[in-house]
Order: sequence, then C-alpha cells, then structure tokens
Amino acid sequence: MDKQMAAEWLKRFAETVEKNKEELTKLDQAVGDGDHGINMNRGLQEVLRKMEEVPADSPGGVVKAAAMICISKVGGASGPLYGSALMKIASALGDEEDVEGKQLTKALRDGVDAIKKRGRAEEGEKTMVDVWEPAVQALEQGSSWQELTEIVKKARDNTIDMKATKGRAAYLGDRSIGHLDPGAVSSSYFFLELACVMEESS
Amino acid sequence: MDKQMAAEWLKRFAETVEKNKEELTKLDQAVGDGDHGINMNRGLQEVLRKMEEVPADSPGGVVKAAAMICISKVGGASGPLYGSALMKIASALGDEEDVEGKQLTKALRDGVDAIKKRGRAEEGEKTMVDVWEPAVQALEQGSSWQELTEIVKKARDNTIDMKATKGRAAYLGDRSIGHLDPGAVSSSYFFLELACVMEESS
Amino acid sequence: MKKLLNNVDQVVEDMLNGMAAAHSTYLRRLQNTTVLVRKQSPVNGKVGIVSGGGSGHEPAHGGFVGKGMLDAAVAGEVFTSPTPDQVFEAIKAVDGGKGVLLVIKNYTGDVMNFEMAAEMAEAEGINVQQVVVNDDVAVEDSSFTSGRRGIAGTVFVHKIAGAAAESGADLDEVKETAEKVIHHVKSMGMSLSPCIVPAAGTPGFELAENEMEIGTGIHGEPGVERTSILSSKETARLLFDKVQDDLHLQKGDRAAVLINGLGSTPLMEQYVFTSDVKEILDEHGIETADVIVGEWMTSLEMAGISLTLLKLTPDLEEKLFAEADTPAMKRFAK
Amino acid sequence: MKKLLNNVDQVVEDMLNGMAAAHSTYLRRLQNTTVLVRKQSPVNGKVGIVSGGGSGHEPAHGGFVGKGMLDAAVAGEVFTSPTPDQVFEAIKAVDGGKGVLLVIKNYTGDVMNFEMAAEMAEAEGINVQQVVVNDDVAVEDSSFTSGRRGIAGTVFVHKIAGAAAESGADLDEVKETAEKVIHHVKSMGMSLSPCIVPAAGTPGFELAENEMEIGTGIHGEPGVERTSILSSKETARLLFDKVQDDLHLQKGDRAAVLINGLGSTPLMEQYVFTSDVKEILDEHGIETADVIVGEWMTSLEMAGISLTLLKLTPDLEEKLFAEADTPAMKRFAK
Ligand SMILES: Nc1ncnc2c1ncn2[C@@H]1O[C@H](COP(=O)(O)OP(=O)(O)O)[C@@H](O)[C@H]1O
Ligand SMILES: Nc1ncnc2c1ncn2[C@@H]1O[C@H](COP(=O)(O)OP(=O)(O)O)[C@@H](O)[C@H]1O
Ligand SMILES: [Mg+2]
Ligand SMILES: [Mg+2]
Ligand SMILES: [Mg+2]
Ligand SMILES: [Mg+2]
Repeated sequence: MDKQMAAEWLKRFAETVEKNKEELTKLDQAVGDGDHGINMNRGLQEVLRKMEEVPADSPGGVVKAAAMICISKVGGASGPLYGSALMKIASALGDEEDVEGKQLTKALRDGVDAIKKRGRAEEGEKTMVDVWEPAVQALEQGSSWQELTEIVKKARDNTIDMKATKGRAAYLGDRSIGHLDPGAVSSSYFFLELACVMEESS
Repeated sequence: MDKQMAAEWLKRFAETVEKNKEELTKLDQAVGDGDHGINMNRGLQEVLRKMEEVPADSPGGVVKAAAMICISKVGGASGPLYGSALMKIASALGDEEDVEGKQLTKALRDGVDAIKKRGRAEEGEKTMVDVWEPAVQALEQGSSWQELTEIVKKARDNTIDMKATKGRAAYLGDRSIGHLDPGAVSSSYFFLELACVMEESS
Repeated sequence: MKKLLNNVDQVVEDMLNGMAAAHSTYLRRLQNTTVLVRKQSPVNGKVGIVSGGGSGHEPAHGGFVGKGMLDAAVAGEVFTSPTPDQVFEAIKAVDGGKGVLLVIKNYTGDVMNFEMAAEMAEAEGINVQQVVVNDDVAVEDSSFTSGRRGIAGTVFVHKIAGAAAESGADLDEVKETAEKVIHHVKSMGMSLSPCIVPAAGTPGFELAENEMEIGTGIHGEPGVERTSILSSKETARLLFDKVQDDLHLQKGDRAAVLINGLGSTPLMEQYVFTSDVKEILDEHGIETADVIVGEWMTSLEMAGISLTLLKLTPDLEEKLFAEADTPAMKRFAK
Repeated sequence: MKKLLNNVDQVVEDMLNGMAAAHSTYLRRLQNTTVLVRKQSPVNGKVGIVSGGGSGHEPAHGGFVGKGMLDAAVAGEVFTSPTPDQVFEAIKAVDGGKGVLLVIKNYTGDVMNFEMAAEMAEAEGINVQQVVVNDDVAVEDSSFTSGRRGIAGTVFVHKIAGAAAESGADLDEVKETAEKVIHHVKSMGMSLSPCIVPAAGTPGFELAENEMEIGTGIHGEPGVERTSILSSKETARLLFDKVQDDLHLQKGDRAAVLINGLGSTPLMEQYVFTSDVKEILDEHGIETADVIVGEWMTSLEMAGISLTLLKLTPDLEEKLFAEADTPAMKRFAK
C-alpha cells in the first residue's frame, strides 16, 4: 500500500459514510442516540479536506492525519475509538512509503487492540469490535481481500442477534437485540473499502 | 314565571351548555382561547347542584343564586359578564313569587345593560351583546316567545360576519370574521331555553 | 393529548399543592383558595403586590412570589382568569396597611374579575390600586378595542414594582413605577406549534410542518399572521422591528431584554435566538444592561418564543437590579 | 422538524454565542473553543471544576458556570460528547494552581474523551482528578457493562462539589465530596414524546398516543420499558420505587428532591408530579430539606420528567445550601 492507496481507502470510507449517513443515524436512533452517522461524517469530511490541502508522504502519514482529525472532530464514543485505532495503526505503519500486506495486518491488530483497550470492550458486546476483531483475525490467518469482504459482512450482520453490553445500546438490555450496531456498520465500510482498494491494486 | 319555571329555565340552559360544551370549546379555539364551553359548564353544573341542595323561594332567588355561582366559578370574561347580568336580573325580579312578562323584560334589560357596562361593549363588536341586545329589544317591542326564538338564532348567526373589537377575538383582527362568537352562542341557549320554558307554560 | 397529570379538572389544584410543597420557604397556599402568598404575609408597612391570571403560564405568577417581587399570585383555571372572590382573598391576605397594587394583564376577563375584586376590597376599606399591562405589540392599539394584551413584559413590572414596594415606597409611588415600566416595555411573540388546554384535549390551532404563527399570545390563541418558517435571524429581526416601531430605542439607550420560551422551545434554540437579537441590538447601538433568557411566562407546551424589550431609565435600572428572592427569579444585591 | 435556528450545523456555535451574550457577567467563551468559563478564570487558589458533555441538555452545563458551581463547561455537538482537545482547553483555563476536577456523566464517549483530555493535562503537569456520575437507576448495574448513565443527579454533584471548591477545599477533598454525592444520589426518568436531534431531523423513537417510555435517558434514546400512559401519581410511585430500591431511604432521613423537566413538559405538570412525589415521601416519613423543580438537564424538546433523590448528611446539606450564583441556579447564603 502506498500513500495514494491509503488516501483512496480513506476517501472511499468517507464517501461511503456520507452516502449512508442517514442509514447510520437510523441505526443509532434504534439503539443509541442517533448521531453516529452525523459524528462520523463530520470527522471524515474534515479528513477529506485535510488530505486535499496537505497530502501526506506515506500511508502512515495519511492515517495519522486522519487519526488526529477523528480525535478532535468526531466526538462521542466513535471519535476516541476510531481516533485511537488510527493513531496506533499510523504508528505501526511508520513513515515507510510502501507497506507490505503483513505489516498492514500487524498495524490493524494494533488498531483493534487500541479500540478494545479504550472501550474496555471484548468481542460479543455488540460494538465495532465485533467487526474489527474477526476482520483482523481473518487477515492474520491469511484470508484474501475477497474473503475478507464476506467475513466483514457476516460479522456486521452477526451484531443483529447480540445483546449489547457496552455503549449506549447496553441501556436497552434485551431490547437491543434485533438491531445492527451502528459502529459495526461504519467499521464494515472501513474494511470493505480497504479490501476494495487492495483488490483493485493487486 | 314562578320559581319552578325559573329553575327549569336555568336547568335547561345548563344542560344545553353541557351538551354543546365541545362545540363551544371549538368555537372559542377558533377565535379565542378554547375555554368558553369549559368555563360555562363548570359554573352551570355548580348551579344545578346548588339548585337541588338549596331551592330558592322565588324566580329572583333562583337567578341570584346562579349569579353568585357564575361570579365565583366561571372566571374568564364570561364569568363576570353572566354574573353581573344575572345579578342585575335578580335584583329587578326582587323576591316576588310570580313575575309578569313585562317585569321579566325589564329585568333582562337591566341584565344586558350590566353586560355592556362591565364589558364596555356595544352591539356589533362580536360579543354576547349581539345576542342579548336584539333579544331584549324584541321583547321590549312585544315579540312573542316564538318570534324571539327566530330573532335570537338570527342574531347569533349575524356574529359570523362581524369583526371582533372586544374580547380575545379582537386580537385576530380581520381573521375573526367568518366565525361564530362563542359567547353569542351560549347566550343564544340562554334565551332559547327561556323562550321554550315560557312557551310551554303559556 | 399526552400530559402528566391525574385529573384534568384537578390540575390547578394539584399544581398549587406542588408549588407550595416545592417552595415552602417562600410561599404558602391560602386555605380553600387558589392563592399563593408570601410565607410571611402581610408584610407590615409594605405595599402589597398581587398579580395572577389563568393558569398554564408557569412560572408566572406563583413563581414570582417572594422578596422583591409579588406578595400574592391568584391562579385561575387553565387560561381562564381567576374569579373576584379569589382575588379578594389575596388582597386581604397581603394588605400590610399601606394598600395593595393589582398587576393585571390586559385581557377582558382579567380586567373585569380583578376590578370586581377591587370593588369588594374597597368596600372593606382596603386601599387598592391597579395597573394593566399591555406590552404585546402584535395587535395594533386602538381606542375602539380592548387594546393590547399583556404578555411576558409583565415580569419586568413584577420585578421593578416589587423592588419599589420592597424599598418602602407608598402605594402611589409603586403604582407610578409600575406604570412607568408598562410605558417602556414592549413584546412580541411567535409560535411553531400550539398547545392543548387539558380540559379541552385538542390544540387551539393547527400549524402545518412548514408554517409558523406570528404574534401569538400566551393562551394557545391563534396569532395575527401565518408565514412559512423563518430562521432564527429572520424571526429576531421581524419581532425586533415590530417592538422597535413602538419603543423607538435610540443609539446609546440602555435596554433590558427578556427572551421568553413559550413552553417546549428548548433553551438551545432560545440561546440561538438570543445571539441573533444581541447582534441586532449591537447594530443599533443599543446597550443591553440585562439579558434574561428562559421560561418566564409560558403557554403550556406551546413551541415558540417572545421578545421583550424594556427601555431603561436610571431609576428603572436600579430597581431591575435590586435584590429579589423568589422561586423563579433571583437577584443578588450588587 | 420545526426548530428556531439558522443552520443545523452551527447550532452549538450559535447557542454558545447566545449564552455568552446573555450571561456576560458570569461567563465568557474561550476563543475558538466550545468552552464557557467563569468570567474571572482561573480563580487562584481554588480547585477548578470542569464538566460538560453533548449539547442539547441546557441549562446543563453552561448554565451552571459561576460562583459556587462550575469553572468551565465544555459543549460537544448535540448529544455528542466533546472532544479531548476542547476539554483540555477548559482544564488549562481554570487551573488556579490547586488542580482540576472533571465531573463526567457516565457515557462511554464522555468517559473516553475526558480521560484523553486528562492524559493531555497531566502530560503538561496539571493535577487532574475525575469523578463519573451514574445516578440513573433505570438500567441494572453490572460489572459486565459500562454501568449506569449519568443524568439529572449531576446537578447536585455540581452544586455540592462546587461549594466544597469555593470554600477552599483541596482537590482530594473536592473529589471526595463529589464522590459522596454520587454515592448518595439516584434518579430515574420517563418520557411521553421523543426529541429530534437537529442534524438528524427525525425523532429518536416513536411513541403512540397512549404510550409512555419508562427509564428514558437524556439523549432521545429509547428507554428500558414501554407502558400505556400512567397518571402522575402512578408515575411518581413507579419512579420513586425504583430510586428507593437503590437508595434505601429510612424514616427520618433527610433528602433533597430534584424534579427535572426533560424539555417540553410544562411546569404545570412538573408541579402536579411534585405534589405526588411529596405525598409519597411524607408517607415514608422522609424529610425533604430541599425540593428543586424545573428544567435542569433537558433532552431538547422531549416531553417527560425525571425524579432525583439525594440522601443528605449534615455536611452535604450544608454545601447544598451554600451560596451559588450562576445563570441557572442561584442560592442565597443563609
Ligand atoms: N465501549 C465501547 N467499545 C467499543 N465500541 C463502542 C463502545 N461504546 C460504543 N462503541 C461503538 O460506538 C458506536 C456509537 O458511536 P456514536 O454514536 O458515534 O457515539 P455515542 O454512542 O457517544 O453517541 C456504537 O455503535 C459502538 O459500535
Ligand atoms: N368586553 C366584552 N363585552 C361583552 N362580551 C365579551 C367581552 N369580552 C368577551 N366577551 C364574551 O365572552 C366570550 C368569551 O368567554 P370566555 O371564553 O369564557 O372567556 P375568555 O375570553 O376570558 O377566555 C366571548 O365569546 C364574548 O362573547
Ligand atoms: Mg450515538
Ligand atoms: Mg375563552
Ligand atoms: Mg379564557
Ligand atoms: Mg452521541
């Protein structure tokens, strides 16, 4: 992955979130407070602007700039979570101009670990972790980008039947069952767009 | 008119207001604050209770008891207006056990004058005066009870085209045109029931 | 109709009990009446101030009973002026020997009922004066009509006449002060959605999703004009212009601003509106001595807002900032 | 969606300007931030208290900035916790050398963002402590979850920790006081209709004409249970029972009561509810040292109410009644 691909990845992520802003909002209204789409979009639009203004020199640089913006613009639960994840991913990518698949996977592992630490969440709690963890595990086990796509979609849909025990949805108890987790959905975009960009370049 | 007839009159008035409470409320919502039916009904139900508990000895006594209750239970604009009118009517009727038509008409004149004084209103301002004044004038000019009925209905309907310059409807300016005045409607019940009771006894 | 209550016919009764329970250090309920009076009433040697009106405008007027504002508030049924006997009870309870001022909002019903009460009190030898607040510029003034309504500007009358009374002024002076406020205070409101009188069960008017009502009063009554929805800035300008037409504030004048939520308009929106009003006042070079934002005279759960401007003179300003301690409005002595 | 505003994306910005304009004697806005701080900040030799959270809860928290309560309030977007950089700015602005206490409502987002800010501040050598308010008993507590939400009980934390700080206590003492309040305060709410986040444009949930939602939070989020509409009395009993299950007030205990309108529930209904709550407390022989009614922590224009009970000890009571002078809450020194 080079800096163009990294930029393309985050650009597509931002675009998909924008396109699905209302959808994310609706999902968050059902189990949360209805701002997930708004929060993510506010931050990612800023990421787009920043990438145009000050293009970074490396994939790590691209991700680091996005991390800073997520932390200072997204707010809510998703801001620090995406922010911490991207920050750790950026650290792991360093300032290398071209990043190998293996290194990317290791960086994503740091990312998911950061989310779990910040959010004190494990798999099965109906949060974005339920997409991040299976996605990263799949890559660690050598799945192709094509396979990742399926795994991510399945992981996302698996949150429907879960009962939330972290995040706002947890306040609903059993009533949280039967709904997709909004953070899992936005995270699915994150990995689907990554897979897409990687596939196209391969 | 004897005390039974006076009691029957006010009883029917109360019943008609109760039956048309929602109607009066709707009329008052259109040009006022939507409480005319509620106000009148609150007072008149109390009048009914009082008449059962402590029957009065004369038509004047019946009306005086109702006046006191209107003043202390109805509130709003209609409370003092009906209250003052009934009070003056009661005074004019005195404690005679049987009241002649002429005397009743004179008493009703005192009533409408009291309303005009309290409310500082004249005919044509889209208020209850627009029923009271033509009704009393008709009686003064020797109309029959049957004729009164028609005159009162016509007077009531005439308020539709008037522009209000007194009471809450005045705040609507031209927008008050095209609606019946709620107080004119309740006043029409007052005279229609009187006519009914007098007709039946004649 | 979705309301938190027990019995529509008991709602004023229950509310008064709640107010007395919540504010027992300030006020008490006069037994068998709908009157709330200052805890220690009458205050000897002080002019008593009585206000009131229909219920549904809370905190007005019960919330203003206390030091530096009202001695008593008389509550009528929802949006229905209280009856003379109740007002009379209030007058008797607060007369501390220096007479009583009635602060009446200009509605036919209120004026008539308070007038009848004043007649009763005078018959008993109590010195009663009255002022009628008519700050709402929505409707053109005219000697043919019953004139303009009293709305949120009444709060300034309570505050400033209350300060005069508290400082020991006699009845004529207190009345004069109140009249000076009335002369200098103008308001205008608008609404985005109507309210429901509990006993009626249906809204007083209907507004489409893209409509707002200009010049709405505080009784769920329709306003004077209907427009498509305006922004806060446009609304601020519209209301300011109407008020200013009457008040003629000049550059350098000092004014007090009262921004009044009518019921369900969140403070968030009220502050947005405040910011727009401040901008307009700054443009005109009008100095804002005081900006009061919140719910002061509501119309049940109506959505909307009113803007009140009070042109200040040094004596009015001094009294505006005098100490007050009531459930709804508190001012520290400077 | 019918709201009085200019631009949904600017609503917090505009609101903060309005608050600063209205309350300029109390507070000022830190330039280029969403932070409101006490006019004279930092107060030297006083522990600084910073709170905040998503906007849409006004007067919380900006309305509580002033003497005897908060030194700063950090505003996030509507219902979205503020970002760490903003909280950090607030911390720096109010540190008067005795350190800063963060009062955080227990939401994952708030906790994480404030935590990150605390890390930043500590890196700059500022002594920062934090407490997390979790008074909402609607959801069962559990060590597996992120625990209970912070709702209106937070106002008592502000008031009482604020009094401790004002009296010169050091950071540990102020934190301890805050934690004692948190331990003794429990709340629960319900709603009759939802609210609309401006940028979302549609309500967070829907309720039929005959339904109410029990255990609703302050973010337009659905509650924990839906029932047919209850009377005020039934609602009071339901909420009291839930709160009492946790608080175990005994006969003779002294308590402070906070009845909080969530947005569009008129004061009239709030007082009806107050009367019902008072009756229950009397039945239980619980003494009410203080009853506070009104809008303290709202959820935009949601209709509903929450009940908060604080079990008092002599030291908490003393601080509860200590002088405070903020835009939204004022207490005269006794
Ligand atoms: N403790 C947590 N750990 C991991 N993810 C979480 C946690 N809490 C919330 N989330 C994720 O954040 C999403 C909600 O984000 P958002 O709506 O932007 O913030 P907020 O909940 O503060 O309104 C949830 O759908 C969930 O995926
Ligand atoms: N000044 C007045 N003179 C005569 N009648 C009046 C006057 N003002 C109002 N009314 C009558 O009172 C009626 C309204 O009564 P009601 O709704 O009970 O009182 P309110 O207007 O105080 O709510 C009006 O329809 C009108 O007929
Ligand atoms: Mg959310
Ligand atoms: Mg009416
Ligand atoms: Mg009325
Ligand atoms: Mg949120």
